[in-house]
Amino acid sequence: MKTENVFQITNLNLHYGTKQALFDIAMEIPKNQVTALIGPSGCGKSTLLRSLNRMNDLIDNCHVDGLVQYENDDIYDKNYDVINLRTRVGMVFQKPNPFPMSIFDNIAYGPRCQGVKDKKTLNEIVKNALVNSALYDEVKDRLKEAATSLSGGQQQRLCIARAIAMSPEVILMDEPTSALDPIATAKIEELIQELKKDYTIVIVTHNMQQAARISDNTAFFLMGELIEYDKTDLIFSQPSKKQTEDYITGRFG
Amino acid sequence: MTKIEFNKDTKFSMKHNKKTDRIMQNILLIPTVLSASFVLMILIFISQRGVAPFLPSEYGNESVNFLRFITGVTWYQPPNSYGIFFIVVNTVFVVALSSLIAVPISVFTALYIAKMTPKPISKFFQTIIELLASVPSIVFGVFGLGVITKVVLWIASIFGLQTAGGISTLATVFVLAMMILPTITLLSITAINSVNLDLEKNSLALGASKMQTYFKVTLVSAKSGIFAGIILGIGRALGEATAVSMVAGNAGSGPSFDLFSTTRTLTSTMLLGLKETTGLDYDIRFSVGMVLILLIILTNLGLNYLKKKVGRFS
Amino acid sequence: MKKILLTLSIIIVAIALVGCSTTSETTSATTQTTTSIDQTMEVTVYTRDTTSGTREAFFSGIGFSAASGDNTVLVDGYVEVDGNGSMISSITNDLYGIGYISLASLTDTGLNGLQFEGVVASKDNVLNGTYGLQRPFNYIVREDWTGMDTESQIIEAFIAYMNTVDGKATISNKHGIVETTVSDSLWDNIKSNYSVCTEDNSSVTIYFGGSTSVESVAKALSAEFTTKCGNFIPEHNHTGSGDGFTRTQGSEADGANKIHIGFASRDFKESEAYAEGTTGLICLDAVVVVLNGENSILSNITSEELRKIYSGEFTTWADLLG
Amino acid sequence: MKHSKRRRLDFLFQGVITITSMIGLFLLIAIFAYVFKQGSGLLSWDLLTSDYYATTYDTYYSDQLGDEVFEKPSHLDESVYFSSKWGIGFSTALDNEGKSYMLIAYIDSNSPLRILPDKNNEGEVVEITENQALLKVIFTNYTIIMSSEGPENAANLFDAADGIIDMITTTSGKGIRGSIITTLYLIILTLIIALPIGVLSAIYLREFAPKKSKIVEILRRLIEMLTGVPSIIFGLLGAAVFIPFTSTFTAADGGNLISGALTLAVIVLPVIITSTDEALKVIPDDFRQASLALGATKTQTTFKVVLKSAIPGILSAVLLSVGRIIGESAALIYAIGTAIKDQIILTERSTSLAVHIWSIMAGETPNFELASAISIIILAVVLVLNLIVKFIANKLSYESRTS
Repeated sequence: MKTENVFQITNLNLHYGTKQALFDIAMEIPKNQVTALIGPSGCGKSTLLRSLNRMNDLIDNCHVDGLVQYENDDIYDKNYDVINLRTRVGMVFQKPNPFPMSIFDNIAYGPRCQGVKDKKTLNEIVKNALVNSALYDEVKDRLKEAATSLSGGQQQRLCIARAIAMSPEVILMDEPTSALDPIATAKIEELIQELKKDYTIVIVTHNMQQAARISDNTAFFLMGELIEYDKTDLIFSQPSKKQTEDYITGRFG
Repeated sequence: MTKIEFNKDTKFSMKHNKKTDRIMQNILLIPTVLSASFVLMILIFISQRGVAPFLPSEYGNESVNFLRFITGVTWYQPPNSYGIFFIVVNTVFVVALSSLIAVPISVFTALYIAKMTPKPISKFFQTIIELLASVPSIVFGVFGLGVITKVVLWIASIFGLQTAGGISTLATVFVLAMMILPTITLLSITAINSVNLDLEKNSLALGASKMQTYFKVTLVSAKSGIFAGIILGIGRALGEATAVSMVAGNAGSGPSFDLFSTTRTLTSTMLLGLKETTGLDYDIRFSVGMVLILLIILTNLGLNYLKKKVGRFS
Repeated sequence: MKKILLTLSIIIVAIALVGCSTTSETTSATTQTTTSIDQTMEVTVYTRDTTSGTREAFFSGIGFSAASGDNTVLVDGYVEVDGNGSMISSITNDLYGIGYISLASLTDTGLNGLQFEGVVASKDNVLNGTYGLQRPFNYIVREDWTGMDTESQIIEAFIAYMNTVDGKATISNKHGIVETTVSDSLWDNIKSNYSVCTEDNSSVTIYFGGSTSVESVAKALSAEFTTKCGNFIPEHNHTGSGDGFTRTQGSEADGANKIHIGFASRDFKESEAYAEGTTGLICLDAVVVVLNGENSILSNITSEELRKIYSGEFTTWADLLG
Repeated sequence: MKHSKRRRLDFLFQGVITITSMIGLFLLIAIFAYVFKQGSGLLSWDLLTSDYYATTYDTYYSDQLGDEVFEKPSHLDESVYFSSKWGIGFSTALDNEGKSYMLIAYIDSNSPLRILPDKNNEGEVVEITENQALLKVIFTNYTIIMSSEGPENAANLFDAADGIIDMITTTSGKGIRGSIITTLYLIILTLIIALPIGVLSAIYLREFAPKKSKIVEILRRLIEMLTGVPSIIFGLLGAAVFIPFTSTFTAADGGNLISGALTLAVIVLPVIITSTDEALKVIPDDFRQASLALGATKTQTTFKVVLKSAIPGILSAVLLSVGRIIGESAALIYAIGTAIKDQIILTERSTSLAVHIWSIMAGETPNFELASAISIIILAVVLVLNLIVKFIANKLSYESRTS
């Protein structure tokens, strides 16, 4: 079966000021699969993730060379609409970061920013997002309460719901479980498995077991270079590169 | 799992999105430029009014001789012998004396609050100082006129000296010292708190006593920050108006260094005898204001230069 | 630690108590002192500012007219105060001070008011001309009333009121020296001549200004006259006799500080060229030389002594007492 | 030996420092003690709600007087002189400036003087009550009694008279209602002007300004310089710019509340900008990123998420500004003037509470009691505001530490 790619990255070089953070990255991200980016701290995996929805724009002296195509469009083209890109490529961050508003308003935030005002539609969107993020039963009676009153795991699922509410095509996850306890982590992982039916997911993780458990493809980064990228089971069972083997067997990192 | 799609592009086209941000950026530039323009406005409009008294085109033969203005040692209304030299000298004298009183007290207080007392007491004292900092000038004025002048009167009577009801240089100095004390103290506390604790520990380990450490290590390391506080305090003292003019008196000539005689500062000159009039006696206050601004700028430059020299080891 | 805390709080309380007691002690210090006067002390000379009518009356009264408009001829270290009230409070606080105030404000001040050339400052002595330091309280109104019809009518009525039995009673109540004659009428008998007073003037503001010495008289008059004349709003801003002219007919007549009626506690000067029929006499007043209430070293003073004090020939109290 | 000397020296220093550090506390207590001692006697609801200028009543009595003889009530002491014919008693009282005047110390409930016709408004009546001052009475026998002639004379003349042509009484006055209203007006106007400008400037500088722009750096510096300008200089700005400005565009003629509010707005601007900026600074970047990642524009992010989180900071700014406005005196003396008013009109002069103090202290005989009473109010408000700000700041720093 031929897989369709949502992202096509070619010759991507990224500098923070004079410091180069990514070297000649080339990879494709297949649709409706979970792609995990692994590697030691500072290897550039988060940087790569953020260059997929151009969150790196926010960093002052970040400079990008090369080509990142989303559905065949160069997202770094100067006429490319970033805002639109971000509505289609959602993101979940390392630390749960619900806005200081109610649960409902948090989820409705994105659609509202897009000009959705109709109460009924919003209700529907919020409910659907909560159901899809497996949070609905827990919060359905307290939608008006502050989002910060939720537990850490719930907050993270809320952030996922918030991303889902935009009905994106891709969801980028930057170590979404690193701030959570094992039970909450398990719930999120379960959720990711559910979500991949409808969404393409790119996840940065520190936790190799997690990558092994949930991802279809895994990319291993070291010092800003893409060392190896393949089906997850292949990476973990018979890595082709020595560094990859060293890393996943825990010899460094 | 259902996916609810909504149209993301109808209302907010790509151009629109970029435009809103750029428009907003430009809109927000307006209040910012406005906020920043007030300093320039002050300089321009006050100079404009302040120069008028010297122009024969404005005041004909009543116009003030500029040279006399800056060198003069009398300040009388008519005949307009407005001379600001002695007022500047008196102002500097009064401010210098008040900082001489306020600085040691402030630094000691800061040391006490930051180092020498347990947390609850230190918090309590810091709050007290903060409250003192927020007491409005006019209240200091009432207190100054009601109490400080009487204290000065009492001091004068001890030494058998004369004073015009306590309204005097000394009263002005006391009131100013009271007013700048909290400013200097609060900044000194910050400065002392930011001194690396390791330095103190090292000093103690070398056998220095706590007091020696505080004076030789802590204060020395914090001197740059303390100096910043002093600069701020002196700035405040120079510009303080209401309370000062209530206790300064209205000396018509000078300079006078007699603590128990009346004095005249730049700010008291601007407020005293203000009769809500237009005309020369009103406009000349703008000239005094110009001199005050100049004095504050010069003092700041001078003190900052000094601060750089003092702080070159830290 | 507890001991330190305890000591601390005791110190604080002690300081606070001492502080409070000194506060209360010192506030009444001036009234408690029974200090005898040390004659080697200098005389602190107080004067009003040069726009003051009291100053004019004082210096011309003692034959030192050069000083009425010029501070440079005065003794070094004189203190200039900018109102009758501040003169009173200054002398009240200064055991060795000498100054001059309006007789109208002497009562209740506790100051030692001196005889001048052996004559007591009193109503009778002023009216019969024996008291030398006297001066007139005058009013001056605008010449140009363009666009101020109601205001001009109210002022006209106000001036008439000042000459009624009612008005004169008020003036003399505020220690203005005024002679009532049989020809004076009651306001009630003449008020029909002033139809403006039957209207509602509560939206009209009448601006009063000029001499601070006349202020208390003017305020008393306006306060009761407003109820008799349609409740106009009297606004007083008294800044000195000079401004009485300047703000009605002089340079500020049309400026932001314009007034409808001004007062002067002296005769108008030649430089104050007023239009005919715009001024008049309200009452007379005496200027009294005052010392601190505790200072009873003198009860009489002569114009020569005053000249010498104000010019700096006498500097100490011993000089003055000879 | 040397050691013990050092210890003694240490102890001495410790003592000196401890004692000097009490000075701040001592001063605060002394200020409070003084203003309370002087002013608390005057502080009353009446002071806050009554006019500064006394209201004057002008009445007469032309009816036939009845034969009733009134008894002097036993609770009145000898200082009250009583007219048994009219049922009214007078005494001498001192006003706030220490001047004596004649007080209506007692009026019988059946006294013919209780309700009198208003002389100048037909059909209306004036109620004569205790605590009014008697200014002047002209009796039908043409005798006149003035307030300075003493209560004994007054009682005698009343007893001798059969009717009254003219009687003028006044309420006590010296209330500060007008100045309280002015202060409130100034607070509201100033905040309306300064708050949007300040908050938007802070937003621009922290969220929108291009980084490393020279011009932005200059703007920032200029705004910082505003903090160091003494308030009297702002007063000059008000007199030189805002008074002419308001005179051109409004009915104002000279200093007025709007020119005052504009001046105050410039004064509190740096307070608002700094405080808002501080609040924006501590908002975690997470919020901004999360919002942007959801496809919100920067504008939406700023106004929907960032600003919301900055509200406590802005609130502190508002409270600090209110404190500053209430305490400000020097600038307002120039920008509005010092005329105490009862009728507050935006385009005219009047005094805030602080300038009210200045007016009564610098103008005529200083009135320490009233000045202290107003000082108590100002101090109370300012100190409470500052404590609230401190509380908010503590809470914020606590929250940012725990989250």
